[in-house]
Amino acid sequence: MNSTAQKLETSTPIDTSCYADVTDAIRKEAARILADGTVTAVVGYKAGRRAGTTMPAIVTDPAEAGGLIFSPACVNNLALYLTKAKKDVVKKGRIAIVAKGCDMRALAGLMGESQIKREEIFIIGVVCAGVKGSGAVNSEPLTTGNLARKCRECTVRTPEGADLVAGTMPSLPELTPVEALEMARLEAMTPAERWAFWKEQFSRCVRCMACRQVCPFCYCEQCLCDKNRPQAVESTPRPAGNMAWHIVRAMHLAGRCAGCAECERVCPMEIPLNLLNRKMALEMKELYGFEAGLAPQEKGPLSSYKEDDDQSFIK
Amino acid sequence: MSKMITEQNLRLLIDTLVKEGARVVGPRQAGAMTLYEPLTKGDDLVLDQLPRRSAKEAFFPVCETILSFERKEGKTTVQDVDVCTVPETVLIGARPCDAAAPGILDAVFSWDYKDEFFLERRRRTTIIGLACTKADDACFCTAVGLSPAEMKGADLFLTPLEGGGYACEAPTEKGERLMARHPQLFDDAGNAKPLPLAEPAVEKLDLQKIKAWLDGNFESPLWYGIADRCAGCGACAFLCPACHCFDINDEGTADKGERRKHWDACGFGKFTNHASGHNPRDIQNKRYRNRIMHKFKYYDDKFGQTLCTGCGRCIRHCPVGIDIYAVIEEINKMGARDQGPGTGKD
Amino acid sequence: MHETKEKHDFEPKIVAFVCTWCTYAGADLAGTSRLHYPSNVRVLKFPCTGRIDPVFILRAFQRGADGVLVSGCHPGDCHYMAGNLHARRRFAAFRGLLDFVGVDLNRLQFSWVSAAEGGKWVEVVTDLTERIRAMGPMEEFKALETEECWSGELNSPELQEAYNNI
Amino acid sequence: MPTKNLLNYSYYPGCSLHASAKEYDESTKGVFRALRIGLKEVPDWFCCGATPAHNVDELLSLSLCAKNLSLADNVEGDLAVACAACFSRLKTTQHKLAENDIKRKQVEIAIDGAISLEKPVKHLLEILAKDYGLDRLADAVKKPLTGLKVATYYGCLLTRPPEVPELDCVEAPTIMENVIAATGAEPVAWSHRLECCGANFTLSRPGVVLNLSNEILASAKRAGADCIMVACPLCHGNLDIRQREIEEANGTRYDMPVFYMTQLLGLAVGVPAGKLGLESMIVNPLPLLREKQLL
Amino acid sequence: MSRIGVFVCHCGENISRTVDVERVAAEIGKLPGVALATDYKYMCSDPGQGLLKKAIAEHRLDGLVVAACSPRMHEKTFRNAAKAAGLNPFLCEMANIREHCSWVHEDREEATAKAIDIVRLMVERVKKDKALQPITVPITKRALVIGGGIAGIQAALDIADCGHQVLLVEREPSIGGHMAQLSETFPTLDCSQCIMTPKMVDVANHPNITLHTWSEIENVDGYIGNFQVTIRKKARSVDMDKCTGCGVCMAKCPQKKIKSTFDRGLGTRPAIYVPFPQAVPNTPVIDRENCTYFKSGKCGVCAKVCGPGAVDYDQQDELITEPVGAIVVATGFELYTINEKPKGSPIKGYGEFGHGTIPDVIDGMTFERLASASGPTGGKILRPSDGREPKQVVFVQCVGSRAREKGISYCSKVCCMYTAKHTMLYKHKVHDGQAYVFFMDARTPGKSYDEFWRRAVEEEEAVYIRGMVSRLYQKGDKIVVMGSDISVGVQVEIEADLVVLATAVQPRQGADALAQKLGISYDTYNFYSEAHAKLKPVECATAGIYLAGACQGPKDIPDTVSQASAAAAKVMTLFSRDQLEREPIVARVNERNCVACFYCKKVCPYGAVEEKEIRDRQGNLVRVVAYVNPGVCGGCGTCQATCPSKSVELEGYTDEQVMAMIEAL
Repeated sequence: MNSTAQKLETSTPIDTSCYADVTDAIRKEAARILADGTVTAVVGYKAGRRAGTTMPAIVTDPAEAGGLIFSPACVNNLALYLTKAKKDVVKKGRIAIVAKGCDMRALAGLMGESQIKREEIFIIGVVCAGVKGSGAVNSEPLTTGNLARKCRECTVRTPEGADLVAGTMPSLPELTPVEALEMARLEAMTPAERWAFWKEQFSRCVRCMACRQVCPFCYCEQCLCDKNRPQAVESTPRPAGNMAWHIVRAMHLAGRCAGCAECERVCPMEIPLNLLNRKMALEMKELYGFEAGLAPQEKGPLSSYKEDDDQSFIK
Repeated sequence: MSKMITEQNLRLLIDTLVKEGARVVGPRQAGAMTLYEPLTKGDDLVLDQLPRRSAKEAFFPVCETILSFERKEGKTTVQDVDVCTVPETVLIGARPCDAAAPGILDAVFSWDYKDEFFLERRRRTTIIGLACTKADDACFCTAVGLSPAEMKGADLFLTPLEGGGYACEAPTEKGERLMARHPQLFDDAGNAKPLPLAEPAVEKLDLQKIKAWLDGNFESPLWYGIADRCAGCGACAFLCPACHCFDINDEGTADKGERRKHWDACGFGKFTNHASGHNPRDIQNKRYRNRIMHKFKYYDDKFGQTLCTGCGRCIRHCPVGIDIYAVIEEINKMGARDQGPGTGKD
Repeated sequence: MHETKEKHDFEPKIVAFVCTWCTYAGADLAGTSRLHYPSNVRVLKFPCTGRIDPVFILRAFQRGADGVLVSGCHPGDCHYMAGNLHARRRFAAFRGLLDFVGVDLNRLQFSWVSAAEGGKWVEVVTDLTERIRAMGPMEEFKALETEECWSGELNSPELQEAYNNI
Repeated sequence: MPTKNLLNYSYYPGCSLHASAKEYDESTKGVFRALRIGLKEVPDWFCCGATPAHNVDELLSLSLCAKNLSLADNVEGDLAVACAACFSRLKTTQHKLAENDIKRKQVEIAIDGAISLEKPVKHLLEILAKDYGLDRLADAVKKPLTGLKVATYYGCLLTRPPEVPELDCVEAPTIMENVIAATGAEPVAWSHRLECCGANFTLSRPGVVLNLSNEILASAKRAGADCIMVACPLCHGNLDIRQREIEEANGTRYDMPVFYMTQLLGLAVGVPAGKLGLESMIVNPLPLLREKQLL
Repeated sequence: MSRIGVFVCHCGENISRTVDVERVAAEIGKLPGVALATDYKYMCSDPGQGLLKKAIAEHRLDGLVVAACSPRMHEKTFRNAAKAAGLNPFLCEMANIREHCSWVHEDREEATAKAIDIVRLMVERVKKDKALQPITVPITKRALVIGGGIAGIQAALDIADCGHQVLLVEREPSIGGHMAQLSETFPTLDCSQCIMTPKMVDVANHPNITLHTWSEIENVDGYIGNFQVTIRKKARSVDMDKCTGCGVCMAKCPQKKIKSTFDRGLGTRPAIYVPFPQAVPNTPVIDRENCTYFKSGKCGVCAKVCGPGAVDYDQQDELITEPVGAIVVATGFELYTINEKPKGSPIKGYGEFGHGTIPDVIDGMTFERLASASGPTGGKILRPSDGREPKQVVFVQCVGSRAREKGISYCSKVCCMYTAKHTMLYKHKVHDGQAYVFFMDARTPGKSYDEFWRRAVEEEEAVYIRGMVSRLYQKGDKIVVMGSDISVGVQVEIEADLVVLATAVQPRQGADALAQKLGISYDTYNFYSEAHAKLKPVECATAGIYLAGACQGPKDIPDTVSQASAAAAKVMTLFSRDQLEREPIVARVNERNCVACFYCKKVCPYGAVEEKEIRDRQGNLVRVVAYVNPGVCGGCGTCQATCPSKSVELEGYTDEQVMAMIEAL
């Protein structure tokens, strides 16, 4: 009903034949590792009631492995389900997780933050030609027009370091970046224009906290922003608190964010939150050569330093 | 005698009302979506899509100040917000699922405590409803007893006509008054046929059966696992036309500040967190159970109504694909099994 | 010998977050040396710049600061070895973020002022005060404090204006 | 034969190789042909500015090389350079322009076009030792130069300054030894591999050259070398052409043939002796080669 | 509601001249929670403090703000006064209205307004102050000294003489370190062994010193006052208790051609050996890599000839764990080699000096062995290649040191002096020889040092050439030294018989690994970092660990001994009390909220953060959280600023305290 997709002038279909192979491989592997006791649960995707939709699924019975799927609607970053935030969900024992390349960066980040141990999870990596973006119609096939913005600039379509990598990558039509252009547009603005832009965006925020709740890195059991002694960020959905909340959120994720863009995807108010994360990622890369990758890193850019770090901004 | 209003006059109506000093709230473009927002002119009105947030905020805003305090020279003064400043409002373009909700909420806001903020806005607001000619796969109003042509809650109801314009009906006096105020904008209805309405592709559910099942199944295994994947955000509640939980916070400094009422959601982990640290709804499944129970049982128990109008917003925008229709449909089936002859659990 | 004191239309509110070992001591030295500087700055003392959370800066702006100064030990002088170096990264990142949301970075100054640099303290504070005086009040965050998400209020200035224009 | 991808290079011979060092050019082409390595001369190339230009006008020297580099972009393959001086100038230009945006802009204005610094510039040694590979080179040897003791002479420019050529360790390179050892010849350990021969003082202050080059020849002789191998026309000029003069000035006798690297390689990989320009060498190498039964 | 007392000081006229103190008191008195606000001429005077104490009792004050000078001046004074009156001292804060206000502003109106603000902020802060108790840590009065060179020996003797137990751990079979290898020492030219060996014997005989040679540190746990150290006692193959040190085994060992490391490869030793005759302990060790028995299972001569039956081929490494309260790290240095360095190492070798292939190019320590009376040549200066006496010796300074292009930019500090010494020793032994020295600068600060250098130049006729050497090569039996003399601007070439390189002083191989075990920091060269370059030159940032000698940076013997004694003094200061008491400004973890991301641990400069397991009563692991050891925490608060969930708080600077001030801005 709401069609808000960023319609591009040309919309080329994307070869989605690999998704069926991936689905097959996930089902087989899930059944095997559940049956032989390698893992106690598999976190994957299954089809939703509405045609063309999917949802996260936690499968513990090998008989149910046949319900797992992989499709362009498998947007969620399932790494969320391995974090402390969802500790009531995950059963004890080793857990398998279906992970796209972008999701695997989050897994690597969580390993670097001592939240999960590599040996305690089983990664079913999937090759991914991309998932659907905001506003894509459930029934329409994946095209260059309805592809998620993050997928247009993906560098991890075939993840490395998984226990199993399912599927082979089809050749993709040429994809032009959208978010990068949006970044460039914002960066070219004057500070006052940027302030106006963000003010407008954040004024829509209702503090449903979906951005926080789906973020694999927002696993704090007591969010700073829920605290009231002291209250660092006003909890009411007003422009003042909203601005503070989004600044604090971006700052807390700086150097940690794995770039899955889930925050932006789930925002019911369609605030382009990933631009903030992306800005911080750019800063981290430019200043400290840090990039979120597929390998866990012992220290992040903001938990380490070098003697000769840039200090041109300091008098 | 039935009336109609042309597209042009509808927009002129808005202009006129605004000029008269009324607050006109209706779907308006906000970025890529529409939201119910105050309109400044008729052309602001965008009717081709269901606004992202429901119309409840015309009565129950995201956040509102209820009192302010200030300390000067060692003395603190408290100033209540005067509800009489609420302007006369016309809510225009509310779909049946949005138009029906405020009426459902009247009960809870005027029960043991009269919420004058809500009630005063209700008193001063005229709702112009609009029949639906489009539905998507998340819509399920028919499942919960409403329909694309349902006038419940509307003071004036518009039905789009073939060839443009809207048929107008005034189910309430308020609606009639509005029409009477600007008779020149309304024409007599000709024989233009209404556009075909959009029935969502769902089956009608037996809400009483669902309630009956809920009555006896607080500890059903259904609840365990149903919302494992729930991320615990408030998107469903905040988009819902009928969810009405709120929190109250004091903000400001020791010298000056305000007490504010703002939306809250039962999906939040801290929603039922006690000062002791104990949380009776300690896991997401229990929180989700409460959502279903509240909508289909508790509210019915107390006020005889169902707290869901089938707008489908929570389905469309759930980050993890939780589908309330699928849940109640399953409960409906179980309810039917439990009660059906010979299929009971004996 | 007293210069005639200039009166300014606008006296900014400036908050300084400083470490106790270097900058606070440097400011003390400015005092014992009887140097003079504008009185706009309010100093908050921390053990180390490493303790200073970006949230404090944000909150200071929200609470009406027109300018914020963060100052600590020069690299290599940190009493705790590396607190200032951690802070340096943290604030480099935070600056980038504030810039991106549209905060004019001229309102946010970072400096290294050692316990021996009373003169530098005076210079930093004076420069910042003068710069912000020239820039005028920091309206952005203050304006946010008084604004509401749409909540049915009709009296927002933008709306009023729009109404008047019909 | 291992089947590796065919190698193809663009080729910048430099002025000397079309004049005083024709035998270097001829033998280079011979060796590459024998090894089936493609070599295509850059059309329209001109002087790199050699040693004089950068001493007089840096912008001129950078522009000359930059233009040549952009011409080289028209030919496929990394740029192969034989002359140590050209190699040094081209690499230096790439290095300086990559580092300095202002100079880069100036040069762009001077040559009236965009400059491209991406094409790898490689000395023949690098191509043979690294791209082609020592093992393959050894396999390609048809006539091993067994028993020939070679003093490998690097001169100043091949490895210096350390941040520019990136050819090998600046103070203790081994690449020439490795290449000649692949042919079965025996590189001798000697002290003056990296000393300056006097270079283009050969014209302005020949006395300096007679002194410096004498040290080099003497050192090679001391180390028991039969011959010297060079990879630079300037070095060759000083050590070979001036050898008689040096001997006279110092009252000694060396009779030390000075080969271009590609001449010796050519012999080993089966390029006919007549195609290696042996006859244009001043110190006659034929007696030595006959003695070692290499002809 | 708080009951805060505010005392505004006139400081004579220092404050009241520009600040209207009465008005400040009056305005502050209106703030909620302020029970008393008053002003007084001199708060720090006895009557002033008396006023404060009296007010605490009379007004039942639960917080104090003294608006006066800088807390750096009188915070202690007023906190003590508060304490004396029964108020927790950490509930007393100072508002600095002198240095930060009255002294730096002229306008009375402005200054008064600012003073009110300053005091107001402090009142808000005090409202959130919590009573804090000083932290006490018990102390094990037993020290560990790592390294048995002169630094370790000195530190161990000093601590032991003070009556405390010392464990001295040495990696080699004998203590003595580099100093035992030296011939004579500058600037007095006294024999190194003559002054060193008595100290070594003192160590061996000291009742308070337990010596572990042929041992290495395996692991270090704990914190100041309470370390647990695991020491690996490597298998010696000789029972220390049985061995009498008679030396028969060494004499009879058929394997005699092993190059002696102690003699820098110039002499040889058997497979069962002591590194040098005066070794302490004088118990041999079997070099298993070179022992015929260990290689082939045949031989066993040493066991056969050993009277007491001390040789034990089956001995295994032994791990012992010892509690200690303080650690002195004195692991010393080693010399840079000019050899080709492994790929990836930032430090480069010297191809131009032949990468160590020319036999008569030696380093300074090798020259020491040549010059040593107990050395392989009996003190004669002879060339390693052919045993001839060199007539021309070239000494090259700053090899590796001060050579950024080789990867080391620091000065090794001792080379100027020892090279001058070498030229003298050489001249004393080879009267017709000539010494040349290539040098950049002669750096000879130190008592009698410059005089010593001048003697080498003026009396012993060493030729000093200011310039560097560009190349060394063998020419016949000579080494040609090509260099430049920049003072006259010519290139020089010397045909030398022997070249001695003053190579850079570097930390020991593995210094970084040991630092990681100890949890101390080190610089890019692996020299250990002191806590403060000027004011804490022997302390590590990690409390309870101290540095002595060249492991911290190049230094000569007098400096090393001084630092060792200083480190010992620090240990003794620590041991002078039964408990360590410190300000409670330390970080504390809220275990309920901690999500164990350990960012705090990553940024803590003190290694104070540990991982703590929380278990239920059945012993099941419930969760892992961070724990800040209050004995180790330095109180910088970097952890708190880094903690995403703010589950760690720095006492005295909690978010509540800080935010209270910001809210009151």
